[in-house]
Amino acid sequence: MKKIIFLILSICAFSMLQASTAIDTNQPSVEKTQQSHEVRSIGEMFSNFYKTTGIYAFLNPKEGATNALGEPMSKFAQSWGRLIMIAICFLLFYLAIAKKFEPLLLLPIAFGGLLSNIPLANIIGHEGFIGVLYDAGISSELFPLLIFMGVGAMTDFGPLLANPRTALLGAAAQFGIFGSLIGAVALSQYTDLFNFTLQEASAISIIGGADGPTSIFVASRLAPDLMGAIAVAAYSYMALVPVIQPPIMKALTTKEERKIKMRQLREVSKLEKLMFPLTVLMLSIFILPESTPLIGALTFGNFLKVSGVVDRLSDTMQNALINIVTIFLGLAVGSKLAAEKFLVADTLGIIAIGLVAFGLGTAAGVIMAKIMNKFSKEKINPLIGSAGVSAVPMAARVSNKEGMKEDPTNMLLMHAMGPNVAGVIGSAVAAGILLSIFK
Amino acid sequence: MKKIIFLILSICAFSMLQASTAIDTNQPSVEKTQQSHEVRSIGEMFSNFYKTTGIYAFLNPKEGATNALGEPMSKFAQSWGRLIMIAICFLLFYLAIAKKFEPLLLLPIAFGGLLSNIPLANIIGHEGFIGVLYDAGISSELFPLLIFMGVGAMTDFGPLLANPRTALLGAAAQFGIFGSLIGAVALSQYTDLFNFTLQEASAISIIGGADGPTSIFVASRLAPDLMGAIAVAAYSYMALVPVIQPPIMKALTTKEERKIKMRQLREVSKLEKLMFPLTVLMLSIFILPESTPLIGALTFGNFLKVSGVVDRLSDTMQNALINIVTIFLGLAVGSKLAAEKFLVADTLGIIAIGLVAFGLGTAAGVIMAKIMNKFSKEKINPLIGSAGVSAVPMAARVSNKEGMKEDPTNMLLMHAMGPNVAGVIGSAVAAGILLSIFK
Amino acid sequence: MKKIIFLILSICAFSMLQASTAIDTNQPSVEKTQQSHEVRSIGEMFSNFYKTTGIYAFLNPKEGATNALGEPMSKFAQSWGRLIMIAICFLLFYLAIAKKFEPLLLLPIAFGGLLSNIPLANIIGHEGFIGVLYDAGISSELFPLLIFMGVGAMTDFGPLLANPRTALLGAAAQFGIFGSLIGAVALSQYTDLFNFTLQEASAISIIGGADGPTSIFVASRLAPDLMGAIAVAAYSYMALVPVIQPPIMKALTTKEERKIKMRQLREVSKLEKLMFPLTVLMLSIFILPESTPLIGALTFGNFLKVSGVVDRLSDTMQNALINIVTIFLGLAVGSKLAAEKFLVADTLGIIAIGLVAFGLGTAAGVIMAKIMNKFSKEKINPLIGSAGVSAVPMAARVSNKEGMKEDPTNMLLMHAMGPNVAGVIGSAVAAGILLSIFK
Amino acid sequence: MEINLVAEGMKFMFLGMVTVFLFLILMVYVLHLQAKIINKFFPPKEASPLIKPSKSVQSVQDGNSAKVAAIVAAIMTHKNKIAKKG
Amino acid sequence: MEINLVAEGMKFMFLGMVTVFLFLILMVYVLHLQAKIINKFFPPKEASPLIKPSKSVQSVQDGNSAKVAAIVAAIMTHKNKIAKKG
Amino acid sequence: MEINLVAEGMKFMFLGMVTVFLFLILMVYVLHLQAKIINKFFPPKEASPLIKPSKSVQSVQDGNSAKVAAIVAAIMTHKNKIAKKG
Ligand code: NA
Ligand code: NA
Ligand code: NA
Repeated sequence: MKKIIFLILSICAFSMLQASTAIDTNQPSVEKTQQSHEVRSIGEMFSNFYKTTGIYAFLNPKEGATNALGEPMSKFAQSWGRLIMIAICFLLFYLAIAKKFEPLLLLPIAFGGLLSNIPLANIIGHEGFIGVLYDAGISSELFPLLIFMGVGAMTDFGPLLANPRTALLGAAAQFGIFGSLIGAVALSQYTDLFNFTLQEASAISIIGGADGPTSIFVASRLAPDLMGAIAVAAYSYMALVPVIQPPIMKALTTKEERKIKMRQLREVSKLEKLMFPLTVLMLSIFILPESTPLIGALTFGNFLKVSGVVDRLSDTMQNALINIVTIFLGLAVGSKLAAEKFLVADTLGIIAIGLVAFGLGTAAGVIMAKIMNKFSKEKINPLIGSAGVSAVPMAARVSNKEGMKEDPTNMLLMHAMGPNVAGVIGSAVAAGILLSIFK
Repeated sequence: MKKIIFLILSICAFSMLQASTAIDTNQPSVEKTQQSHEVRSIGEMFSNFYKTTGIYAFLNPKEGATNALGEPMSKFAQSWGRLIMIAICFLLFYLAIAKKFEPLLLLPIAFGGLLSNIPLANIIGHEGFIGVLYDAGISSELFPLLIFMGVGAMTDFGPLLANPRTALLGAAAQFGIFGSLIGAVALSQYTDLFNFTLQEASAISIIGGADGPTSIFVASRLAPDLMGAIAVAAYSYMALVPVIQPPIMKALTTKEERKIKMRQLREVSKLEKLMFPLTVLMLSIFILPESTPLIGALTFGNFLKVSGVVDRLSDTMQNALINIVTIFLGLAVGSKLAAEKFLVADTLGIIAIGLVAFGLGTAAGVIMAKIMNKFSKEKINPLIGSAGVSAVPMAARVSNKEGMKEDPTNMLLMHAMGPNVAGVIGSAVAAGILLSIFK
Repeated sequence: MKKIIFLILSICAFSMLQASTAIDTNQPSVEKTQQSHEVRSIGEMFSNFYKTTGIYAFLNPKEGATNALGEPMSKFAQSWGRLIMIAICFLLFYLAIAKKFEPLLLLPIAFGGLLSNIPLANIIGHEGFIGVLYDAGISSELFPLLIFMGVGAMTDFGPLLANPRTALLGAAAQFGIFGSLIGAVALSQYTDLFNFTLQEASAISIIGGADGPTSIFVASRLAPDLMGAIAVAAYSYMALVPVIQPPIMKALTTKEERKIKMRQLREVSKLEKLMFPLTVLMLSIFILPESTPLIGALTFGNFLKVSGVVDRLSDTMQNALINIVTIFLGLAVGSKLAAEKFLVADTLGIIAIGLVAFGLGTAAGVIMAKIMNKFSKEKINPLIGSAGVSAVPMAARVSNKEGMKEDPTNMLLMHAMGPNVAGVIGSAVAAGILLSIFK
Repeated sequence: MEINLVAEGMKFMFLGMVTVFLFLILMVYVLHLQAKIINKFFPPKEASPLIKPSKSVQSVQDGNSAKVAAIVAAIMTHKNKIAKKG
Repeated sequence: MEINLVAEGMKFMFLGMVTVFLFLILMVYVLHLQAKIINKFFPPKEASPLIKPSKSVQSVQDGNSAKVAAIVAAIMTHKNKIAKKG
Repeated sequence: MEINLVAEGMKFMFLGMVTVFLFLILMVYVLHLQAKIINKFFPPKEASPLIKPSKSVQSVQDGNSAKVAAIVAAIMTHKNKIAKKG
């Protein structure tokens, strides 16, 4: 056996030698020249090497330097800025791992942020691997939509179909978006610190939709430079839903209201579930084409799932595809955590507005439920109103938990899933409106 | 714990403020200006909003408008055309779900078609997400080839190796391709309604190969504008095999012929299966390099599978990879269901020619089996001739079913798999020939 | 039911006819002209067809022809060269399947090589499917980094954490890289056959790192034309580790040394494992940003795994994602096995240098262990030194096997995993240094 | 000329909330109508089971109670995959 | 000058069918030859089992009869995956 | 002027080996320090098990001995996936 291999290898060797001769004689040979390489002494080499270290780069920021994308970087951003951002990424790791803050997206985003603050490595440049992912999936809006497909394939709209009027709670909660839009423009107009354009304010306000992919989608169109802060704020507050919502919910409801029991949900037929994504998509087409990339992706995923005939596609959407895209999207969004993008006063404004947005949305959902109870015999427990902000399924779980605090036999979970998934649609509609305004 | 978080957040806030100051003073600041935004009254805003709705777009088609790719659209295509296409997509949903017409591809294609007929949303433009998928995978021919890899990894060529001469049935069935090519050019020459070029006629005729990815591959090279109709026709007829083939099979065979029992297939050694993809590829290289992208992809998938040493790659090809690509390919091909592409007389011609092609291929396979029986002692049941059209494995199942109708003990399934997989190779060869002609 | 379908189809047909009329009258019609097609007699067609066969292309090489990328090809490369390369690819298949030489990468690479040597098919051109994969994932360095992510997600750094000083063995083994760099430049300087630039010599020397993705990453930056030979050599020698290493290990150690038993590894806490990837990444950032794409990808994968909160992402990285990328990377690297790239004298040099590199690295690791034993009370079995070359986990298995030959109760496997994984980091550092020199 | 941003924002809010509500109210009515039509013309054939708790909802309730179910589901999923490979 | 499309089509058909048949006939002969060579020089070592019904063929026959087999296969597949991760 | 390639190569080697060793020695010290800090301030809470053989290491040892474990792992993995889908 070994002999055979040896024989074959010898033949290969011989042919290659012959080949190289053949090439030498026959081919328009390209004379290889030593590429530019300056001869240096050992000492110079070490000192040159030192200049390519991260330590040197942190200690010696340069005036007029640019980042890997050719954008100007202040000396502060090159030195302390990057170090602060690395610390912030570590904080996000801590929150994602120890506090379970939406780790599926915060971990990749924060790691992408870490990699994006490395001096000299050009990872976010158009040639760097995160830059390549950004260009492939964020500029083109592909990644957030693929995530939305997966979300659609994972979502059961049954509870909404069983009790459609809870969709109004999901509508009311979008006040979080538009209320914070007012907040953002007010900050711009009445303070000197912030100076958001209307486009930027709109992108920021979508945080109130409590829907990560929607936020990223809108930010990529209206305010790409703010995307890092918007994404981090959106996912952080989604994770903070169990902290932010309960006090607001309690403040706005009475003990009696929180004890309201709701009628058990009716059965929903397979055909109703099958028609649902098509119905929603048709409404979007007729009323708000601008929202159809988002709603189209969501309903596509859901339609494949409920069709029941393409389980292998639906299964891949919910697993391999959404996981791969989550990794890529996270890293790519993380590139907007580069110091020169993130460490600006705007970020503080975004974080503050985001908090307000969640509060407003929660309150609006609860109040809407109370209003509906005024006009209807069949009472709604206003605790499920807060689930209208989306943040599926945390917000619905919060409603359930608060309800059980008052009456441990009162399972609100399925009832809260209705406004919860309606909130996803509502946010996509709101996004479509804002996009259509700036069209 | 909360204190620590608060402390950290305060430090972040402080740094950011400092950072923003630093930036203000140190950095070549880019003055942000309010982006162009025209101030409008509430009334104007609503009326402007109305103009961005789908209803408005359907009701008010514009002369000289273009689609998202900059191609001209007639007023009809902008209004009724889109609505008709949406209805056709619903029809395809119905066929895919209720009638199980190849749902794996028809569902994504039809949903892609639905999304491609939305006014104003630009989903099929080079910036839209379906346009991005199209540019990434169809223009570059990547997606159909990846599907073919997965098909290769799923296919067992054992039955063909056990009885190679059944490959001739797969050859004969390609008459479906070339016969319908004649049909297409005849329609062009003798009617005024159709005006296919030779390239277009060739792309259409590949429908007769009963092989979706091959059809898409050839259409992407020779007639991209007809791809939507070609893909829909190819997959629809593949699904209709159990309806189209039996009458033809019965008409061309006698009761005795349909009862012929075939000798049990011999064992095929692992080594034969291992050499098979390489043998086929080498033949393609020597005879028909133009077919090697298709045959290369098919044999690559099969080679990984039969090698037995890279099961994890073969497994991924058969599952995650082919599923992801199927979703993307479906959506991208669906973009050719846009009204301005699909609602043309050509589509009717394509659908008619496709039906003829399937019939011709089926008949040619059956007749070939009868001819071979004239010259050979070992008889072939002519019912397996129809399986030569490919459409793996439906066509082989049809052969089996028809055989069992005459004699319930006669299992033709494995025998029919031979011509069935040979038909896949035959179609790829035919595709290579047509591509080489127009090279 | 059938009636309904018929009805619907009739309506469709009618609308399309109407549509086509509408288009004829309303739309700026683009007159379709028969695309250029020269009418030929049957005889001419066959002779023309013969000119598109592979046989013709092999028999009739043309002066001044170019490959699919527009690079000049000698007549030898067009004819015998391609046939020899096809034979070499078959040899690689044999080694991968019968001899289990790293089949996961060698099979796709060799198949890619086979497809890349097909005349006329243009598969490696910018329009061909392998060319598309190359442009998407190798030029952009994305694929090797994604592989590295998966490797990180699969690797357990526990043994290294339990006994960190074994990392020094992984450092010493990098002498394989730099020693063979000297070899490569010496060949250039003192022979007329080889003429490597310093960049090329550096890219070649990385073979000594025994790490496929790192080799490909560096080659893609410093010497893309040599990538085929470098990748094949790297993976082949990685597979040959059980053949190359044992004689060197025996020659450099005494029977007593080979019998040294090492203390059982201490427990490593989850927190240590969690901090490890971050620590390594921070060191890279401060000392060697140029290595951070590689180290960043590796530690990202490992961090997701050890975080324990994103198992679905880590699982996808280790399976679907790495498998898909392996297939794509293999095919794309295979495109550098085109005759005009591979059949040059350089390839022989690369293969020879690669062998030397593995030997040097192995020896350096073993010798380092003996040196450390001189200065430390706790003895290291020098057999684990050879594992410092990386080639995870084969090199560690070889250490284990050789140890058990002397003393069947002496399990060195876990001890050898320490230098083994340190070798991966060491190679990435060495790669970073070489890249920083040529920056 | 300076734009009054807050005034613009108020207009956006008005337009936005009106449209969101219109959209979802319309959806509610269409869904009601659709449910009626479906239950009238395509009533579920079998004695329909209660709303099948879907996967996503299962995960909402912490799925500790039902290990056996999960095991069966795992195997079934696999069986499906294998059966569908052809 | 007008091209006679049908005439061209006939030529294409002739060229095409001849080549398809040539290709597949050649394949048949090569496969026969290959089978002979392999069975002469590399005969299967063990008593070879019947043609193993591959996955794709399994799916052709509706796989209802063999749930147990599927369960075992599911578990085995998984075991493989896990074993191969290293 | 001709570059003395070998001399350049020697310099590369010197710079390279020094840096590789510096990097990994530094890593060793940092890991030692880190281990000390972690074991002092965050000692493992439960009676910690032996180093859990991870998947990759499992595959290093040929995993024949542990079919049952693999089956359980397979089912657990699945259960995880399902539980996490929400
Ligand atoms: Na929302
Ligand atoms: Na066919
Ligand atoms: Na190494």
